[in-house]
Amino acid sequence: MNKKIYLDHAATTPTKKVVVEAMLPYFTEKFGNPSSIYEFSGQNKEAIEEARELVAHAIGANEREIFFTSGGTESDNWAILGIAENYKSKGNHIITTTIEHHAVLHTCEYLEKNGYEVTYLEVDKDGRVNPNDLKEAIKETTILISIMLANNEIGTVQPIEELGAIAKAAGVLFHTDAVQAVGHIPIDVNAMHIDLLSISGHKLYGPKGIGALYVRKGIKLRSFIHGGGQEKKRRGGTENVPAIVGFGKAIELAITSMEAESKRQAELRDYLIEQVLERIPHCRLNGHREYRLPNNANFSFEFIEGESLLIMLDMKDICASSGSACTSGSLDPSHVLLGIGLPHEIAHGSLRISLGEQNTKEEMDYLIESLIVIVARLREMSPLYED
Amino acid sequence: MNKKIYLDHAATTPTKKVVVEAMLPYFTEKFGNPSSIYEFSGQNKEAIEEARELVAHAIGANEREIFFTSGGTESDNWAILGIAENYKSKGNHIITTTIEHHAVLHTCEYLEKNGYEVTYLEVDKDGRVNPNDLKEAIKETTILISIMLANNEIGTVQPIEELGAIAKAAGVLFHTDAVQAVGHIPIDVNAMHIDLLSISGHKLYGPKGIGALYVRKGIKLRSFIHGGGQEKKRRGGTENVPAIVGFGKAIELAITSMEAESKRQAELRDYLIEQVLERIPHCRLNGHREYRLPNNANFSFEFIEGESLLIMLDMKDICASSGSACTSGSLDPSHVLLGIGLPHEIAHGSLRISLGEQNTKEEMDYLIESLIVIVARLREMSPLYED
Amino acid sequence: MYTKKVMDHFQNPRNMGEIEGASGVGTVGNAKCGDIMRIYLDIEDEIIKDVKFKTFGCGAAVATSSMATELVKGKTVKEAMEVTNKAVMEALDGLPRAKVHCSLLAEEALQAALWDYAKKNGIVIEGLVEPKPFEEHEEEEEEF
Amino acid sequence: MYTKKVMDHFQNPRNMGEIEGASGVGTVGNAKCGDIMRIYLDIEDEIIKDVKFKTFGCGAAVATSSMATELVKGKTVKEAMEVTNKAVMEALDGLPRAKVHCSLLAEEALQAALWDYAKKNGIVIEGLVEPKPFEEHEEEEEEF
Ligand SMILES: Cc1ncc(COP(=O)(O)O)c(C=O)c1O
Ligand SMILES: Cc1ncc(COP(=O)(O)O)c(C=O)c1O
Ligand code: FES
Ligand code: FES
Repeated sequence: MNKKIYLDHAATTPTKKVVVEAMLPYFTEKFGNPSSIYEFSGQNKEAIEEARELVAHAIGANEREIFFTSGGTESDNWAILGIAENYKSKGNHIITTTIEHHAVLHTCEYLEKNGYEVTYLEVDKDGRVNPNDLKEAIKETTILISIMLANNEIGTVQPIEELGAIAKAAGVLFHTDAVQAVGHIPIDVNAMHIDLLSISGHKLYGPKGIGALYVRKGIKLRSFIHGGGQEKKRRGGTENVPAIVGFGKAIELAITSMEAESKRQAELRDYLIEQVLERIPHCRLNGHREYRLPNNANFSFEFIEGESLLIMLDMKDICASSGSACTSGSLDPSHVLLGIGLPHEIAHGSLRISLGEQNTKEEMDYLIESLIVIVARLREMSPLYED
Repeated sequence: MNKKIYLDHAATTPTKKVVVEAMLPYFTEKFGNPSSIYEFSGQNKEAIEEARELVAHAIGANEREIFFTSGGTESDNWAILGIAENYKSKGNHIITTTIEHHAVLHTCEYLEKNGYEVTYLEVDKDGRVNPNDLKEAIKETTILISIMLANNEIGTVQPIEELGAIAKAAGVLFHTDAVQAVGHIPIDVNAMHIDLLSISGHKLYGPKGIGALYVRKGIKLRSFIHGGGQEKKRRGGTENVPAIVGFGKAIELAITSMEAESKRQAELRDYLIEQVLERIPHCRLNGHREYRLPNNANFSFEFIEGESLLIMLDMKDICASSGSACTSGSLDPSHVLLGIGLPHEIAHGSLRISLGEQNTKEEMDYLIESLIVIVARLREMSPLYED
Repeated sequence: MYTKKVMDHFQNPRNMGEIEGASGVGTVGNAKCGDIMRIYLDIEDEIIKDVKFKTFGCGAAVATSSMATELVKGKTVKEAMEVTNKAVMEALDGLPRAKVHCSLLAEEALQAALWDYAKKNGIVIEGLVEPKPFEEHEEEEEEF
Repeated sequence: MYTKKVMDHFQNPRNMGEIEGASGVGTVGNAKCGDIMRIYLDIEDEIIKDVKFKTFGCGAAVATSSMATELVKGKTVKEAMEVTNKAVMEALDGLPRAKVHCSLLAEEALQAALWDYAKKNGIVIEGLVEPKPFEEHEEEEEEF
């Protein structure tokens, strides 16, 4: 093997060639500001609306309910901060979980400093929320429930439909961070009783710097970024036309190939999980065995530390991660792994493998063989191993 | 003439070919998440830091003071909302002007609904702020002054250095929206006593959906979009690497050619202004004759209405605008033109021409001849003309 | 953003101009956008022999005045009363939502001209009410 | 993110392993990141004859333990006292800012091993203080 084996698709995906090609004309030729009055810009407005339909279609929404943002993080911030403010007169209580992405958690922490009360639901050892816990957590003052559809580290998929139904029955708005789920597993905002949903372009072979927030018709949501009249006055800023077009194209492709691709990836994933658990001792799979993203495998190897493992994999041209990419600079063990009850030192030795459309069985074999050698070597170095 | 004559560079600019070429590898090949640990992503982190230096260099800042955002609008929102919150204990008063971009005005209006007091300084008939007015407006409770460097509609450049000095002497933070100015006129954040400054990529031949906020070292500024640890924990969200790289490249090119290009454009602009004022009766130039962006000309034609004028120009393949692009869907006359004292019906008949690197003298001549015909024709239709 | 028909009437407005000594003249203004429209009618034996307009306004305003004048030309006063903003919009294959009020301007101008004619001649046109100074027509807009 | 020297010592760590019946053993842990380092010393006539380490930690932790053992091997106890985290970092051509604490771990482990040796042999090493349970070293970080 002499090419990079990229196994970190949960961190980001390459933008597909056809997606880039779809974007290109909007940089240099059809570059007009879609809000301008002349014909030359009219085509850009149309291109945006086409993309909006494609995004809406992917989650069973109406295109009037889709608002473009600069990415999943902005979508999460907007949904939570916006609802918190618009429904303040109804209450100040928000429910989320301990294993959300930092885009949700840090936003909730910010709200806590500003007079809101946040309940962080615990999850079980597989990372699932117990619907009864949600039911019990709802109070008179609860205005928003935000629970991610699928976790970015351990891949666990929540019983969203059930959780959504509980929210609905209680008359509480329900937001879900679906950044890791869209294009990987089927989503229908109506069947799942979702009121707000966050999506990101670069997790589904679209460009970075673009995302969307689905906002169910009728929901009050103040604009988060104030400015010109773009996005029906809900999101200021000149529209990022090339990225919107690319996002639309990418989500269309992802939805089209979803069924076959997720089946294929799930098979690779299962093979990997089976082999690793069988051939490497003192090793566990994190996340739910069944309710998990088709492309995610997350292991903990006792007695070894994650960064060393990643660097050694990197030396073998394997790109993987230990937790979420955006905190890999941090020294704290993953809050998600702690959230499912792993002790610190085991949480430290975790490895996330997230598959993509290009990955093959050969690559899995190479990964497995590499892991066996590397884990053994690191354990040899470890003062914990023979203790 | 059978090609489009694009004269709306204040709305947006085409992304330069070399800029797109610089971006391309970061979509499909070097697509890694810059926060990831493996070598493959290390190059992206470096690319971001190079771009940051280029942006810093363009305004005389240090690269540690530059934070990437999704555009000028986000930068404006962040600066104003962030400072408002971080310095709340010091006071709740903000000073701005009546002619700011909506990204600033609507943000200030939002703050007014949330317990802040905002003073909107009036401008003179040419759109300039009187430094004495600023001095007098500063109170014990003033925590921020936000005055745009150059206006997007009428092109007027403010006496920023003087205004900055007043802010500094009073110990009040000074933000400027420099979206229309960067790459067009020289800027030095230190000489001008600027504490925060907003930039946007797509106004200087870079891509849309990317911008930056300059934040002087030592200034407390909470993060506006909460999430992962990106941008030194001040701006969450996976970095938009291709756009950042393109932004860096574009700003570098803009700065390099600024002196020559602004001289060239100012000459075209002066020719246009002179011809129009001379050859079309009942016409005035809006904005300051001298302190104005080299690429901006803004006219009011009495007795005619802006949209009709733009459509007729469009039919002659000329792309121009009446006010800012992002409000061209709106029916209200420009707040900027009202701000400089134009009556409603005259504010309605305004035309903004903003030049770019590709425009030529021939195009100016074609524009002038077209204008003469169109203005005459619309006046013939107007019930106001012979009244 | 505009249909072909709108663009056609904007580029080649029919009946643009004035009628000296017209039987009825109506001028209306839209408070919302500041636009102004004036319609001149030349009526003989209850029949609209000639009609002209002048408009200070957007593309839709020009097109709707043009179309409205076309629709009433040669018609009886009674038939002219049926030329509502809806009829004008339909004849133009529609208008963008934010431009619906422009077609109201045309309806109002026409009715103001008819009112002027009726008043001058001391007659009553069925269904016609005295035009009030044109009031704001709030566009349908989502509020947050 | 790491220098070539760091990568070299990470890939080919020197002196990795254990010494049975070592003259001194020091184990330290970093509360901040949860990493653990252990250094074994074989000392004869005040000279460090042999040294080994085991590390559960990041790449920098492995590299600094490797470099620290290299730096003290064959040296006198007194000379070993000069092998500070700074010396180790310099020998590695530097570490990223967030990884400075890893080199402190190496210094601490070495001194803990020396302390163990001194205690076992009832001697006093000048400048050596009793190792406390490793405390958090706050990284330099901007606070908002
Ligand atoms: C003066 C000014 N400020 C802010 C903006 C907003 O920038 P962006 O479109 O990048 O959000 C613009 C342009 O739209 C502008 O002209
Ligand atoms: C679950 C989840 N939410 C939100 C985000 C943030 O998305 P973005 O990087 O587009 O801001 C990510 C990925 O970074 C994610 O995995
Ligand atoms: S008549 Fe006012 S906008 Fe059309
Ligand atoms: S030893 Fe803990 S991060 Fe390096």
